[in-house]
Amino acid sequence: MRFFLRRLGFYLITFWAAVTINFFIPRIMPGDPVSALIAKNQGRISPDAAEALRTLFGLDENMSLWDQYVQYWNLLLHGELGTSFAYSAPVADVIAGAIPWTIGLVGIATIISFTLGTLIGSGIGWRRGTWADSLLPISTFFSAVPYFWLALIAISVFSVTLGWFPASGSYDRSLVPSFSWEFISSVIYYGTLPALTIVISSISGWILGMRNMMVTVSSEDYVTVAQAKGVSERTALFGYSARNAILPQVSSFALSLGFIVGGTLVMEIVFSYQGIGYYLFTAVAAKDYPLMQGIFLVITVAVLFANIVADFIYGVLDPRTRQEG
Amino acid sequence: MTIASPIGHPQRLAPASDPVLEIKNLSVDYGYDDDPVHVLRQVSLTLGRGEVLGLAGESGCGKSTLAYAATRLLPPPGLITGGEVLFTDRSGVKTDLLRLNDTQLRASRWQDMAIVFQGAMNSLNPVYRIGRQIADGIRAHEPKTSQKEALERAAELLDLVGISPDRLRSYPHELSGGMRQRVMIAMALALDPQVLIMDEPTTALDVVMQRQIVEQIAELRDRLGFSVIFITHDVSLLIEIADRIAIMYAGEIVEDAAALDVYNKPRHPYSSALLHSFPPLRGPRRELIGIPGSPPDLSRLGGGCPFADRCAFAFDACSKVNPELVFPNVPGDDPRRSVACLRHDPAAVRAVGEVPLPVPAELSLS
Amino acid sequence: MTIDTSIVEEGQELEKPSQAPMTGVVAAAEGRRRGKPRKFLFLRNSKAVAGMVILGFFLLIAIIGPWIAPYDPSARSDDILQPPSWEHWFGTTHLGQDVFSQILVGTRGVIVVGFVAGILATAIGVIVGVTAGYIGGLGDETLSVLANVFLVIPQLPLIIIIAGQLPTVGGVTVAVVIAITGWAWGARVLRAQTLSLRRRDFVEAARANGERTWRIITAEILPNLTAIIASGFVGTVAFAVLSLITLSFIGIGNTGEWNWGTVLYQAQSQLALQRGAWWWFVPAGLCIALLGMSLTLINFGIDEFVNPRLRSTGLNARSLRKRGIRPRIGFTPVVREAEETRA
Amino acid sequence: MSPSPSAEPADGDVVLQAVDLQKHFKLRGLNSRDVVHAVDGVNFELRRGRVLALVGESGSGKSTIARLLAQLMPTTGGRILLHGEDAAAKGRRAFRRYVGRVQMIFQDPFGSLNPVHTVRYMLTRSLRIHRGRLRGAALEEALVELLERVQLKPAERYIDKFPHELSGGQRQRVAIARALAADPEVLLADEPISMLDVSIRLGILNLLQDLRDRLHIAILYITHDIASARYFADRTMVMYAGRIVESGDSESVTQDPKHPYTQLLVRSAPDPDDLEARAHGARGEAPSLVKPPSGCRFNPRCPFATELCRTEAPPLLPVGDGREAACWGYSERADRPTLSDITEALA
Amino acid sequence: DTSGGGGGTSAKVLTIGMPNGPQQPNQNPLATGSASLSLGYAFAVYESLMQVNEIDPTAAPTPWLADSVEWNADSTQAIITARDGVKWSDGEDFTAEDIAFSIQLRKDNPELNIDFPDQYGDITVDGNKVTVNFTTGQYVNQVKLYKLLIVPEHIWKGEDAVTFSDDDMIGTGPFTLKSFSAQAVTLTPNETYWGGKSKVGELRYDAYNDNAGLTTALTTGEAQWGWTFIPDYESTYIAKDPEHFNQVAGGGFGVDVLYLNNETKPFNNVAFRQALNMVVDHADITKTAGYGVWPEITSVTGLPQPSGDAFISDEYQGKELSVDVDGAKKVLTDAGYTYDGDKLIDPDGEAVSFKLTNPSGWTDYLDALGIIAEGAKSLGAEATVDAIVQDTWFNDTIPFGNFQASLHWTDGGSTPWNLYSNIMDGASYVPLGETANWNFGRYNDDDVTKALATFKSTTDEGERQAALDVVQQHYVEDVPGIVIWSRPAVAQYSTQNYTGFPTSEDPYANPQPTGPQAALILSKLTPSE
Ligand SMILES: Nc1ncnc2c1ncn2[C@@H]1O[C@H](COP(=O)(O)OP(=O)(O)OP(=O)(O)O)[C@@H](O)[C@H]1O
Ligand SMILES: Nc1ncnc2c1ncn2[C@@H]1O[C@H](COP(=O)(O)OP(=O)(O)OP(=O)(O)O)[C@@H](O)[C@H]1O
Ligand SMILES: [Mg+2]
Ligand SMILES: [Mg+2]
Repeated sequence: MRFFLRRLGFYLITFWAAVTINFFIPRIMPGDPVSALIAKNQGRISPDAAEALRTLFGLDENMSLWDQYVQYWNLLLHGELGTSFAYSAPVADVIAGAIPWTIGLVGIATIISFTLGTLIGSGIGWRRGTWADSLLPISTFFSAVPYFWLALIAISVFSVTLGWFPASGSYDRSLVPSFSWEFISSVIYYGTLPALTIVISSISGWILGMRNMMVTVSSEDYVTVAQAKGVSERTALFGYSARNAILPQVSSFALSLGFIVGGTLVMEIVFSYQGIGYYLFTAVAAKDYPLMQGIFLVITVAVLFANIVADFIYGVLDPRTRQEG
Repeated sequence: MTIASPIGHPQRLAPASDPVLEIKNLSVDYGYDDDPVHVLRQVSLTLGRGEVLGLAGESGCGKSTLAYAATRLLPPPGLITGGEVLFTDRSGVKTDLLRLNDTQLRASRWQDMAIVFQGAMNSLNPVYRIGRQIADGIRAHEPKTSQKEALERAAELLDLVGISPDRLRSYPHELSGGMRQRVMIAMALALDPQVLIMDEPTTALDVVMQRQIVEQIAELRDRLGFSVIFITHDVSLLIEIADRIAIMYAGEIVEDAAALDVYNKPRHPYSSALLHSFPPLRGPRRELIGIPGSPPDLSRLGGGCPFADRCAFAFDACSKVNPELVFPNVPGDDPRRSVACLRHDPAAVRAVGEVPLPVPAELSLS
Repeated sequence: MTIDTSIVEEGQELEKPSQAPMTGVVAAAEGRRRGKPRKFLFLRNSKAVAGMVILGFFLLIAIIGPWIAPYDPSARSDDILQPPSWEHWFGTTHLGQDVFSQILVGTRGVIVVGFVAGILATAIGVIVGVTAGYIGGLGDETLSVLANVFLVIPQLPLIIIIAGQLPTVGGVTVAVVIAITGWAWGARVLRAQTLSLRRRDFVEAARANGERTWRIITAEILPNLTAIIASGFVGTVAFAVLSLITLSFIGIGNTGEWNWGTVLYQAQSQLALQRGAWWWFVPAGLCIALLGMSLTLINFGIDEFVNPRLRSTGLNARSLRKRGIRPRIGFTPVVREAEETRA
Repeated sequence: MSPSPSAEPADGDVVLQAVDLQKHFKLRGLNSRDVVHAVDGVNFELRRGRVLALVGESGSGKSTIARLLAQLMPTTGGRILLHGEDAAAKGRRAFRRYVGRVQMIFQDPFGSLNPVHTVRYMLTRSLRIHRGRLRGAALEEALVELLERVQLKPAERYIDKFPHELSGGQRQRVAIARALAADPEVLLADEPISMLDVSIRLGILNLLQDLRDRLHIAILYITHDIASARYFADRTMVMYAGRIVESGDSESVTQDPKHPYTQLLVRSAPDPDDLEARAHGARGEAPSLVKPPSGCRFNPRCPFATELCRTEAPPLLPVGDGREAACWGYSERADRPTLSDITEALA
Repeated sequence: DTSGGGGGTSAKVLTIGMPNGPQQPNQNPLATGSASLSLGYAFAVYESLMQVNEIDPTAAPTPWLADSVEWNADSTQAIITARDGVKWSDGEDFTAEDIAFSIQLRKDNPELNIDFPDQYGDITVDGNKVTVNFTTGQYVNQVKLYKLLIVPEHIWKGEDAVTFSDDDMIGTGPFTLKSFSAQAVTLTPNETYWGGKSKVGELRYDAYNDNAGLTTALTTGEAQWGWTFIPDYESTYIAKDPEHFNQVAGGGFGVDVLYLNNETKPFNNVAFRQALNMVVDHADITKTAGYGVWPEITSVTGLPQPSGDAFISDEYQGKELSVDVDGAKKVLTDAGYTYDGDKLIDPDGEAVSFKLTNPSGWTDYLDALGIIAEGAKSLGAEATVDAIVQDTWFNDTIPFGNFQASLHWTDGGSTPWNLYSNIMDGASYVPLGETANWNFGRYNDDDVTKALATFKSTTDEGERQAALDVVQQHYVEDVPGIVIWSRPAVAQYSTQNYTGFPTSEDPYANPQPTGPQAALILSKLTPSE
């Protein structure tokens, strides 16, 4: 319990920190976003409109920073993320339209990659000194390749040259989103190449991590005891070695999510995938602060949430965490 | 059974009455590369049925390696490079454990021979309840047993070692060190094995707890009749509990004799020195000598006796020939004991053209 | 990315298998036991050596690249969008610029940013991590929460956001941003390690002997953290390189300085992909992957150096199989080749 | 009370004294009111040229006492007197002066020497701290002298080695040499031999014995091996769960233990010379120090325990010539328990 | 007036691609940034008053929702006659009230009036005529009035026109909204369209994330109509399917111009500006940096051709730009410049050097700057290309004049007025350090300022050309900036499914799908065999 309480406290702090960073991003940057917006629209925004925008972003000069901060929190807690400059729509709506795609693509691909990578890693770690070891250099290579570059290559090979997969988009544009099989299969078809890219470039990390953990755990006495007990190879591998080696994997899963999300955002751009990454990118390019802030917040919250889940799973997997102080 | 009978040496050693485990000329290397460390060199050891055999020696002399190699549990880069490990089952059939394939070996494990490791702390899977871990072993060999039956058996086993059966649902970290060690013993006894190898099962425990565990083992052995190989570097403990003691030094057995014989009439200079290294708790304060120097590096052994550097009785021949186990050159000794010392092996000394020296008084007590 | 696994949360100091608290010299000692010379043990690790060689190669290019580049990377020529040839090893761009020269010249930018970011982040990480680990108590709690917050907050988006807002984005600026957001991992690992070192007897012994605190930290603790610091540094460099390239690729922090990301950016904006100009984006990508791989390999080397259990079995799989050795847990191979060697 | 400089202090003079020493560790976390009662009300003296052994099972608080005496952690009660003066060091200088007189040796020679430093570095540091800026030949001479004092001869062979290039025994000697660099009056040896091989333990004990005799150092010898206490120590104190349960001269404590716990301890230790006198059937484990048993902390395991033992903690009672035991059995109280032979009581 | 009616409607889909990224469900045809404007389908649903052929600004506009628009002499009043027989797609009649209402919306909501500065006066309706008054003369802005999209009063009344999301899209145009998703919007023909039901069976507007995505879609034929900058379009695009794929460039007066900072060194010296102008290799810039997509400027007046032909003053007819390094050097030395070896030294004795600044990532601009820098180097001046952060460029560099030379675009329009005004109008002059709206190079010449004002307000053709002559003369002689290429409307289309798009032979309209001309083009499309 204490463990979970501590974690909860930590998450609250992190959430607070993320919101605060978010609050300060537009404020610490040189110039203010409204002037930037005015400048870019060259005379199209009247001074009145500018004033209104300032108030909207809480950039009111007459307000103390603290009041702005309080107001920001107030708005946030009411689910109010502001209005996007670039899309002239509520940020919450913009994000709501994008986030399912990102979660669908990145989430599923990451889970696949984690599962596969962990399995392969267990195998390689368990069978050291066999042909499986030769997977390691390949893994190292792929773990170092930037996601977006792999995406470029994948498009060039599988879309442009071979024409097997569409090069861009999230589903067949002639379809109207619905819960029909046709639409879902199209989503899967369109998601295959991006997902494959994510899997290929992130799997190596899991393979290598799990392999190292397996190697370490395999030399633990309890694994030898399992073998001495004559349990089946499967039990020894999964029940004893992998079962323990996976614990650190789970916690690094949570930690590296932020990293993976970062990588996939850029990949989304390459694949014209209508996820959060693309919006973040346009928001940054357009200095669309409300959208930028909203997206960053959402990503952070999502990563935090994934951390909570991973923590929970960890707690379930490792009885020692449940120990009372 | 013959123990590595050296050429030209007339004495024969009497066979153990009813061997259950015979380790013959077992050799073990560490490292798969061109430059392996020869940790065990042609070690032979026989365990009689129902016997408690103590294995003593300094840290790093290869005690654990021997135990692991005999069960083929040595982790990489350990490599068994030769020898036999013959196990005789209750009906007298001998099998060489080193020639079994994986399936046969797996089937034989725990049934025939169970092992309790050095650190009980790490021998239990931290994420499973202990009941399940005991049941795992049972069900691996008796697949027909239901989990429930297996857990019932586990409860009985816990009871056997004096732990309340409701501890079945505990995780290892919830148990104290002594309890964990008992759980390991209970687990080892799950399939009523004939041989129990215990690698320093009490080293991490307090004397009081050690006493409790040791008593438990003795009592269980009396009841169940298994044989034990008990590994420790606490010779005084061994003298108490073992029937026979084998002293190891630098990857070889240097002396193998009945427990009290080792204590009262050591034949090897190392055994003798070892016995004079710890102060007695009671009785007269005896003179303590200790052993100068430190154990040799196994990867840099020369041709001679590995103990020669530290030995008070070493002579020229000791640096030339590595002694083999022979019957001690002391009249009236138990014919089943053996020692690896050139003082007891004039034939080997002569074979390298040196003049044998007599057995010194310290090594020929009676 | 290699994720160190062991440290999950400060609250749980469990016996974690991976936490082989071994330091460089101890690990070296491990090597000596096997009768190998102690010095350069690290360099006996084939992975580390491969990594060092590749990294060394890129370092060399970073230094001499601009001099040995056959062309001015920005100079146009009439060979527009030519595939690789003897004149242009990596082909040319839409302006007839020599891709090979761009890569050569661009190496410096990548390496400088990587190393500056690595050094800065490592410095922050060492200061925060070691302080937190050594002082303990409330200060520790605060610093580790700070580090954890930075760990959980997605870095790359933050870097993109910050770098995207800065008025000028030179390589060093990017490095600083990366360092500011990327120090936490090192700090966390260092903290955990310092924590365990602090309880070690030799630190206690130094205290019991009346050493000053700063001396204990610098002379007793820090040298034992070298491997971890090095590995953190290498990891951050890899991350910084990737971040820089990502930033350049999406057109942020791309101020005319050549780096591999700029090359990729140009290739992408000139539709190299659609135009079949593979030579435009393949070399830069391969260089990134190679550099990243070399860093990962070095980290592997460090890992194996520190944690001997990870060391390879000494021979490659094929020659082991030839000798009939199948290394496995719980089934020690029996090979009777040495049977006859002793009488 | 400080010794007059003229009079050469004699062996047996009290050097370091612990008075009602107490250490309670705060537990981290929410229930911060819980404490670990690691050491409670411990009194003893370390005398010049004498060895005092502190024996007890794991977790009984032995190391904590050593650390308290070395001032590696603050006490939570009681006082430490050095030559009769309160030694609670305030400020760095006072602390340095104190550690110059009270040095400590750790259990694990693998752990107590920093693997990254050579023997030379470690000894030089210690010399510099305690003897000021030594340089050149003077330093060299001091180093050689130190190493020879711990029988690492010839010194050159060891001086530039790293700890891992030395064997366990050699390492422990280096650790001792480091402590000796301060010319201490007190040596706190926390299980100095328990991590060493049987064959080399004796060498270290003999070395310490030699130091005691030649340098007249007062030694606190912490061990869980009661036999070595008998061999090496002049007096022996037995600890159980943070309290001293028995003290007296080593020979009589080991040969004729008074406290039931000491008896159990002595009877449990393997002893090939006396195979019969073994305590059989002992049960139970050391108590939790967070919620220690009320009364005598040994009462849950003690076969003689009565209601008195469960309610009131026994003080150390005199049980003979210079001997004390904290057991109600030796009191004059009417409701005291009746003691008999522990081996029989348990069987 | 249209070729509608007859013939069957094909079932094939015409896909239109735009590189604007996924869209929010906002169909408002008036608010910038809405999906309908961003992707352009607003122009298939809503229509404008008149069709203007931007390619040929001199041609008379084609009546569309307005039968006619009549202007008074000083262009301060327009009388619009509404077309009869037009129905909104919900069946309501289209009336002059709708026109007045739509214009009134612009007047009331400055946010919606970004293209047409708020100079509206009274707006009144009389039968089928709408009278729109202006506070100033709008000769140069007439076209902008014609292009306004008209929305139905009965739907929009009472809505906040700025935030109204207009989900049903009731318009007069040839298509109606069928479905919307963030990636794609489909439209089906308006059965009751006044011009006759379209032969295009379905329109789909696809949102691609960026140019690369759209280019890929165009080259694979996934998108059949769109506009994006395709480097080396001949081989990248057309070559993929030469039979169907086309790229056409419209006309118009939009150009990109290298602004020279007339108030700082080295460009405060007219001789150096002239010299630089003489060494800028327009042909190379067009070919290399612009891949030939942006037509080359050949006239010394900087006017794009053919749209500008009619406006070139007699003096400069046929005078073409050419690279003349020696001539340029002579101009310099005549003006007191000297050479130190190869290095150009200005009359103050300082070596000439300057920076060419543009946002990083604007590759065609940067490439062009590179070529210009090479030209400068041939004069002995040290020129470097400085790629900076886009935002800095927008917020700081350009408005405050913190640059020496920088590329920027100009407004289009139906006359050269915008082009020249944007470059050199003293009316837009502000001192360095203050925010300039145009004339970023701070050129200030009273004659030019007066001439531009005259051109804007007078209705007399001769007077207008005379004013333009003055402006052109100063442009050529003072070189306040250097036009580097024209930037006409460019579009790519595939005739796979439909034909009838504007071609270079028949440039009947701006070929892009995002503009009021879309309704006109759609009406001309017929299914291909
Ligand atoms: N993986 C390995 N590689 C090389 N040498 C090894 C390896 N593992 C063990 N050794 C060496 O093998 C020798 C025997 O080790 P083993 O563990 O059998 O000793 P032991 O007698 O059980 O010692 P202890 O009493 O400390 O448990 C030691 O010298 C050790 O250094
Ligand atoms: N820093 C600490 N915080 C909390 N509890 C502690 C701390 N140090 C020691 N303890 C507790 O104090 C008690 C005494 O510990 P100590 O190390 O003194 O025992 P010991 O007798 O030296 O045992 P060992 O023989 O195992 O060395 C133990 O229960 C231990 O858990
Ligand atoms: Mg062992
Ligand atoms: Mg201790």
